[in-house]
Amino acid sequence: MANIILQIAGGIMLLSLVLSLYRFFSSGTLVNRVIAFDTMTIISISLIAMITHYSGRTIYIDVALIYGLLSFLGVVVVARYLEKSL
Amino acid sequence: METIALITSFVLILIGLYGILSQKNILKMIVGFSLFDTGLHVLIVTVGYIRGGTAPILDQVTGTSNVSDKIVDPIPQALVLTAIVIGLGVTALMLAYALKMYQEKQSLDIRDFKELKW
Amino acid sequence: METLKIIGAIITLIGSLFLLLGSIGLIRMPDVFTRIQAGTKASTLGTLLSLLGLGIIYFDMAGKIFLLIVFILITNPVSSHMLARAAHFIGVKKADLTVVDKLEEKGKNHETKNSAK
Amino acid sequence: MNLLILITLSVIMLVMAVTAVVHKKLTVAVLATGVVSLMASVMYLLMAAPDVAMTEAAIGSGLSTIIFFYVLNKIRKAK
Repeated sequence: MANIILQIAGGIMLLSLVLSLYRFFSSGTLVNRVIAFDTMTIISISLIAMITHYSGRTIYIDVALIYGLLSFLGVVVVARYLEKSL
Repeated sequence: METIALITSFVLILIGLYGILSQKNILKMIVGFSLFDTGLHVLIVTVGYIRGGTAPILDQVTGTSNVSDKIVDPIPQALVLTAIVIGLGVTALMLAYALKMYQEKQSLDIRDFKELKW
Repeated sequence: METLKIIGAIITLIGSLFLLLGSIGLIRMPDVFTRIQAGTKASTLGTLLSLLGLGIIYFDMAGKIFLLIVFILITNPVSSHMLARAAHFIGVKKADLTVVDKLEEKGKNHETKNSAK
Repeated sequence: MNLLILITLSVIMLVMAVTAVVHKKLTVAVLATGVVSLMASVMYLLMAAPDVAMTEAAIGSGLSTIIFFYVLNKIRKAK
């Protein structure tokens, strides 16, 4: 029972990953694409946590730990680049 | 499962090669090189994958007896781990050269640099 | 034990529904600032809920998951704040429905300081 | 389930790689390369290589994007 619910949750996460890809290609300014990139990083952190459950190794959560610590750097650099103060 | 990853990595390598060969802008060529690098890393990791194996880190799941039946091959992973870091160094070196070339001629087009032709 | 697992799975399902809401908001919202709000706030809540559900299922990961929740709560609003600030300063067009812009009213002082530098 | 995740990641990776090569703007190409690295990191995790996934997440998606935007900023200043 719990496994089936968790698989449905993983499917919904994949669907939202694909839906946020739509914003990358429509409406051309750079800020919109950076928003899509930011949302995709956040979604993939929880996708990594779900892969931890599917493969049954609890050590995979360390990857999500590293990613949650470092993923905001890219977005901050793009924001400073847009603000012309890098 | 390995087949899909192999096809993906091969197409990625081809896209990167097309980007290196067809673009005129130097920075776009470096982007193509970066894609080529990523595809090559995925290819090497996929070659080391064994169906049904888990990560080669010992804990309660793998146990300590007959470990080699349960884990994947750790050698390609160690090779790729080195290759990623070296790839970052190569990319940074290429970007530094591109910056120097831009300061020399005020242009990023590869057709403006004719001194190296013979 | 089984009921605890089902409770954790349902919390994870609610979290993934919030992630789906976040990306639907990313498509439907009219301008940049509302898109930043939808894409960051809903996604942060969704990630926190799904990690919390996994922490209920696996008790031995609970320490690492607590650390991960703290990291996400610190880093994620920082990035979206920087992005919204940059989008405001480069003059991204706002939607017609915008009623108040406090940074615009307060921003004369800041802009003169920026241009003097 | 792992197969479904792998197929979705592959499709996103290939679409982003084509975008990175074909698109005219440099900033969009660099961002698309970052997305390719991000998807490759999750794919390494499916291929049972968490150490490689950690390194790729830190270097490929974080540091590489930072270096590219640093150089783009330098070129924009020199113009």
